[in-house]
Amino acid sequence: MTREIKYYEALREAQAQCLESDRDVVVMGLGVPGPTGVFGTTKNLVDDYGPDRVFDMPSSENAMTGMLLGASSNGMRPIMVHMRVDFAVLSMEPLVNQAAKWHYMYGGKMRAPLTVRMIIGQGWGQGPQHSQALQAWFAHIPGLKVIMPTTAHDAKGMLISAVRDDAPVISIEHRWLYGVSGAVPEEMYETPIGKARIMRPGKDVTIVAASYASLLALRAAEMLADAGIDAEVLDLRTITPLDRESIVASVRKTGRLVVADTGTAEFGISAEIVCAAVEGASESLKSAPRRIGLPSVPTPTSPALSEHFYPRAIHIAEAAAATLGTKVQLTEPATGKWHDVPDPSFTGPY
Amino acid sequence: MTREIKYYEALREAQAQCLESDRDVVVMGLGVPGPTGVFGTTKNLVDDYGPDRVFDMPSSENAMTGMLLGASSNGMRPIMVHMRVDFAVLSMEPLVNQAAKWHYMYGGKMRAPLTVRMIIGQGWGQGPQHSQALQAWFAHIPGLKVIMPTTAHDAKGMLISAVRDDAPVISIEHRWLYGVSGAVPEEMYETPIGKARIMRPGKDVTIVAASYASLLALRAAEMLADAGIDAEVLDLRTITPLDRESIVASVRKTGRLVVADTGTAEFGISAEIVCAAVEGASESLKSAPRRIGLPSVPTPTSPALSEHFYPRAIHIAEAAAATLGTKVQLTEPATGKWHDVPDPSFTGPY
Amino acid sequence: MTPEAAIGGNARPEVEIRQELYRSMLRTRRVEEAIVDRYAEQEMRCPVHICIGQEAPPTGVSAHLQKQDHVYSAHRSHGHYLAKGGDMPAMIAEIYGKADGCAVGKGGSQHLIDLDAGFICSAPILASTISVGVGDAWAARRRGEDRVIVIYFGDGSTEEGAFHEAMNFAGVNKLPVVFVCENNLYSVHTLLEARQPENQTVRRLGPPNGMESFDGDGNDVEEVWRLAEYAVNKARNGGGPTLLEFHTYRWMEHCGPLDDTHLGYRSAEELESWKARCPVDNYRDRLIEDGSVDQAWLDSEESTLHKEIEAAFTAAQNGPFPNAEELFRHVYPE
Amino acid sequence: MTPEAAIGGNARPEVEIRQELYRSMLRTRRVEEAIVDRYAEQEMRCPVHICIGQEAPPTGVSAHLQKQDHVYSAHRSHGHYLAKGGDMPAMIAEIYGKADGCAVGKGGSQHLIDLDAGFICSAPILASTISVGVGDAWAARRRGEDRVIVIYFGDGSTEEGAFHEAMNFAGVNKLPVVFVCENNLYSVHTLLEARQPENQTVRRLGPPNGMESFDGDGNDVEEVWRLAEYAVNKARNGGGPTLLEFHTYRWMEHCGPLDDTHLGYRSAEELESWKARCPVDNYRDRLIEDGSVDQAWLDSEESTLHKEIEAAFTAAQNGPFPNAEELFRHVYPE
Ligand SMILES: Cc1ncc(C[n+]2csc(CCOP(=O)(O)OP(=O)(O)O)c2C)c(N)n1
Ligand SMILES: Cc1ncc(C[n+]2csc(CCOP(=O)(O)OP(=O)(O)O)c2C)c(N)n1
Ligand SMILES: [Mg+2]
Ligand SMILES: [Mg+2]
Repeated sequence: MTREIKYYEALREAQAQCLESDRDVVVMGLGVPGPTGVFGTTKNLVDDYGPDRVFDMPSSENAMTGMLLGASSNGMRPIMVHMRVDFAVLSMEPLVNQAAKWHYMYGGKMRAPLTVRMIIGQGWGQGPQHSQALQAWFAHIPGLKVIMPTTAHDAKGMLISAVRDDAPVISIEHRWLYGVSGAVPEEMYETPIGKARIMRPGKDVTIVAASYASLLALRAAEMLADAGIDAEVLDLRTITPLDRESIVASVRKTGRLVVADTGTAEFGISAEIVCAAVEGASESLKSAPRRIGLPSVPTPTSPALSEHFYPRAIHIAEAAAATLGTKVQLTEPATGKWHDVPDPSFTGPY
Repeated sequence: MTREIKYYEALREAQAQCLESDRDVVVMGLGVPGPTGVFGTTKNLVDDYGPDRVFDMPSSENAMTGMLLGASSNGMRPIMVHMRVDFAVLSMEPLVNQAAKWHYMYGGKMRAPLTVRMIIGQGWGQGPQHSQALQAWFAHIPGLKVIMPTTAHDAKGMLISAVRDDAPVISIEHRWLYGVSGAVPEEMYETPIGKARIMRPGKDVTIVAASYASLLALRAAEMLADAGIDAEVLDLRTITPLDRESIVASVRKTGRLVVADTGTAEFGISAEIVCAAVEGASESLKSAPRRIGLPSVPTPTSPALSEHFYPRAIHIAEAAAATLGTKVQLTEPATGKWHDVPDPSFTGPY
Repeated sequence: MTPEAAIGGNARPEVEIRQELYRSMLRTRRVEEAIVDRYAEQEMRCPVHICIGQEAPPTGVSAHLQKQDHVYSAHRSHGHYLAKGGDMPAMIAEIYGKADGCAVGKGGSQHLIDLDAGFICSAPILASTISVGVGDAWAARRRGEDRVIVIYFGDGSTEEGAFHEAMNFAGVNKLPVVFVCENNLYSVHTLLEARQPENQTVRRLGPPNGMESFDGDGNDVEEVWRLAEYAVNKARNGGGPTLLEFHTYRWMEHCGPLDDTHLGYRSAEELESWKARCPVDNYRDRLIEDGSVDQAWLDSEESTLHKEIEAAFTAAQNGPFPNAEELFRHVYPE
Repeated sequence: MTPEAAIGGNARPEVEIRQELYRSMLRTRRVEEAIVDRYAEQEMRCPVHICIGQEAPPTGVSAHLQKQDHVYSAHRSHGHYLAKGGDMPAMIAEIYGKADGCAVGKGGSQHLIDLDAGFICSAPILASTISVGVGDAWAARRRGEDRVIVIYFGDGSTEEGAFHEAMNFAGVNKLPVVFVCENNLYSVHTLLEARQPENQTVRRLGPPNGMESFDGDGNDVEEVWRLAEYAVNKARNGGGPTLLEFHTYRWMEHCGPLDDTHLGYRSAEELESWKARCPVDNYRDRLIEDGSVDQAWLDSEESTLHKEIEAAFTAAQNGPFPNAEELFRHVYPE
């Protein structure tokens, strides 16, 4: 019988095991050793591993990233945590100009085994500056690896892989996955970076997604199944290096593609995934691929607006049905009064 | 008889005319009032408009961007200049979290008529940290406008449009265009933001490009013409808002597409352009679109490596020929010994 | 008059000003309490950073500001907005995400604005509005407009590089800015000692950036008033920027309406000791004592305020949400 | 011994150390001159920031460093690299973009590295390596490794917010770092006055970040040597970081091999007055005068150096370029 734990617990366990097994692992970030422990993901780690290894920082996102970069090229394997990717925007210089190019520009002599966890999310009026999803930025930068695990299992395994990887890895975690449970082995294990996973096999249409969008894709697949459409859901798990083969293989099989992402669609990661299919499987494509992502609008705060801003599973299902050209009746399960919380039990703020 | 001036002179003239016609225009940046005037583009402007309006700044890219944002929402129309986009990476926070969302997040009450000129480029060992091309980042952010003029005419007209636009506009200028001459009217005029332009009409294949890549595309079209292939070159000029109609119209006409960009291809702007075609003209596409951009590698410094890093016109021509499926003989005009300078008369450093 | 002299002396404001200072603090207190009381109804669906305990700095500073003066704030902005004369019902509607909100519901509590009142903006990225306010001051000078810019921020913000960059530019250019740091000891749950050099105050950061700096009791509205008078007048008269640091304390949790001493990062005793130094109640007692106000005046203030606040909440709760089309408006200015 | 005492007194290094200081400065000078002489051949196809005139700071600092100590630099790095014992032929080959370069040609002059010598890296984004060096110091402490970290930067870098953030963290954590600012008055073509508060030195930024700071004559290698002795020893003995500022002057154009007084941003007189304070020649004269060296010694140094440099340039020019496949290596570590 496998144990079920929540996504945030899986992240915490991954960090605890990394701290336990490697003295050079440290975890740093605003609120990391604090009482709420970054939404529980670092809670009480400081009790077991001490304030030298699990520690807070000044609100200095730029230099603290550079600091850990320097630590990482001198024997450490640091994990940095940003409660919101919007704060990490201040650290683009050390991440992008430096860490990403660290190994390359010094002719292979330097390494930056740095893992940066960045939380993205939506809802409860996070608004324009607390809910961006910038995976496309990191994916565009050669030298970075970008992971977006969807399940608790992968959250643990991929974070462990990230910490052990000698490249800088950006881990993008969607808050609305934090409360989702899944089977997670207790021992330490790695989920490989760079391999997508078929979450649900199907033959009529491929839905490629990542992170919270993969959950939506699964729900969409259920709605589609009810309407007699057999969708395959490919969970990317890693954005770069992108697993083009898996995308191409699935599209070759189904001939149809929908891409779902939690970020802005325009110039976003979904565009690259469409290209991967078009470049690798154009002869198999029976209809034009479709993308589901955010419209090109800053995030509105009011729940009355964010309700129309965020796509839901039904929108993915509709897009998938449209690639088949068939008119089908899709039914969205009843939702609560509010669309701005992951589930009705949720109470703000966060 | 129209006057011919160089691209950098056109930029300078645009700024001079904006300074002349509107007291609220100012130009700020490292080296702006200095003796070399940002590669000539701001040279001597300080003599005519004074050090209050044409001025240097501390090396504080973040706060100086915020500073001009605040000035722009209080009556000014500032132009900020970065000699290299790599330095502007330090200013992502005020640009992306703030300026881009300024109008939206305050319910339309604030405006940020700020223009930020960022120079990109290649060659002469600029290397990993002095030659990035991050147009894809800006294009991904709702609320920003991104322009990449190719000709001296558009450089002037679009910069004037940018200064007069009430949205924040990022102007991305390729250094290798600076020395290229073109017909430029002496009077003040606007080239609209948001409209692509057919640089060369053709019927066999569409090459969509921007900035220096558009020049390469034109050269590629000549090589193709010699081989009997009639390529259409669509110069984007604006990245966001993207002129999807022009892309779709051209692809509808030719049925084939190559996209060329000066940035990294993966997760770059070329992916969105392919999507625009696939989403808008899939039924017309006779073969899979192809992309020409930089490989996913940091920029190497050695000329022996950068030679293989940067695509040339011949590569665009080859891709275009490949979309036709025909085997043709393409001839690249003789190049100089070095590929790391815009023309052989060039002497380093820069 | 140097501020030291002002503090050293016991120069006090006129009675009407004392009443106004008290009224303003009380108003912020009661509005915040109303948010706290109703937040659990789950109708204010955005993060709120409550400023109870920190009412004195914006009150004492705003007393010297004119309408054309501009104020910038960060995440804990309600008090700054209200003290500058920001439209209270529009703020409440904004927190409720309603169409009548000061940002049409697009911004929420973290993006308040009232241009008519000279409250320019608040934003929840640390230190981010500081340079914006500096640019406002620069534009004012350049366009010959007469205004002073006040920029509020917390102790945590001073760890951001952007803060230092903005201070330096303001100092070099002698801009008409008053930088106001509300030092409440904590950045979320982290004490100052873990983040900044020991035995130093934020005030230390003025001189290296070419400006004077002072610190004072941020729970004593008259001390704030005296320091602000000096700094605002100096800015208005071309004397350049000043950094003011006020020592104060946040009563509620960092974000949200609750008491958070159960978290353990601060003790209930510490909180109680600061509550004993309540800026509102102590000032009330002082004004009663020195005869500036009496119970009848206090009662009437409370009752006026109560009605105003009830009306604002009722209007906000009953007001319409923005329409769906509003989502796509304002991406680019028209 | 406080550094004031050290400077106040006339403590001088032993004769062998004096010789070594001179030898090191001379070596940097001659290497830079060789680059200057040959740059017009257009075979060194990358930007070069020549440090002629600024040889004393890295020389005086490195005299106190051990092999395991680590050095970080920015764009004007040749002198820092050479003074720490960086492999000279590998640097020249790197500038020529050759496979034998210290970064396999991938970095060029702006990305020097010699891990064996403890020269960790240089990079041309202002202030960017400062926090990296601080992290190195933090890692050393954490792993119980005994080393001192020296971080060089120019006066311009101190305007970057990242500099302040890094300094603050080093100060709060009392890390074993020596921050060395080479203040050459200019950032490219812009004088310090336009960028930083008037009548202040960079040295002012130590205390607010919880560390001592000193400034001294950056053209007097023995003054550098005395100040660095204090700071390096303090760092090594757990005394925490120090900020040292050295006043010096760049002779050549900001980037490239030429004289640039024709640009007008600085006068030929100003340049001449600094040339009269040449750190290399004046020290030579002093050493001759006090009998530490004689003409024969000087001649032999020059000739050894000449051969070494000629050999390095010949090797670099004749060495192979990296192959095309090298382009795709090292994106991710294997
Ligand atoms: C750039 C950035 N980093 C981190 C945060 C998360 N954050 C929000 S408020 C806060 C604490 C700020 O402390 P302080 O400035 O002292 O203000 P206070 O909350 O005490 O009023 C932090 C760290 C943020 N909003 N922005
Ligand atoms: C972030 C950033 N902004 C701007 C530049 C452009 N730049 C290169 S060197 C330089 C001057 C630096 O002056 P200083 O730090 O005093 O060093 P110096 O050149 O005088 O040795 C500038 C502005 C840069 N490299 N990085
Ligand atoms: Mg605080
Ligand atoms: Mg300098």
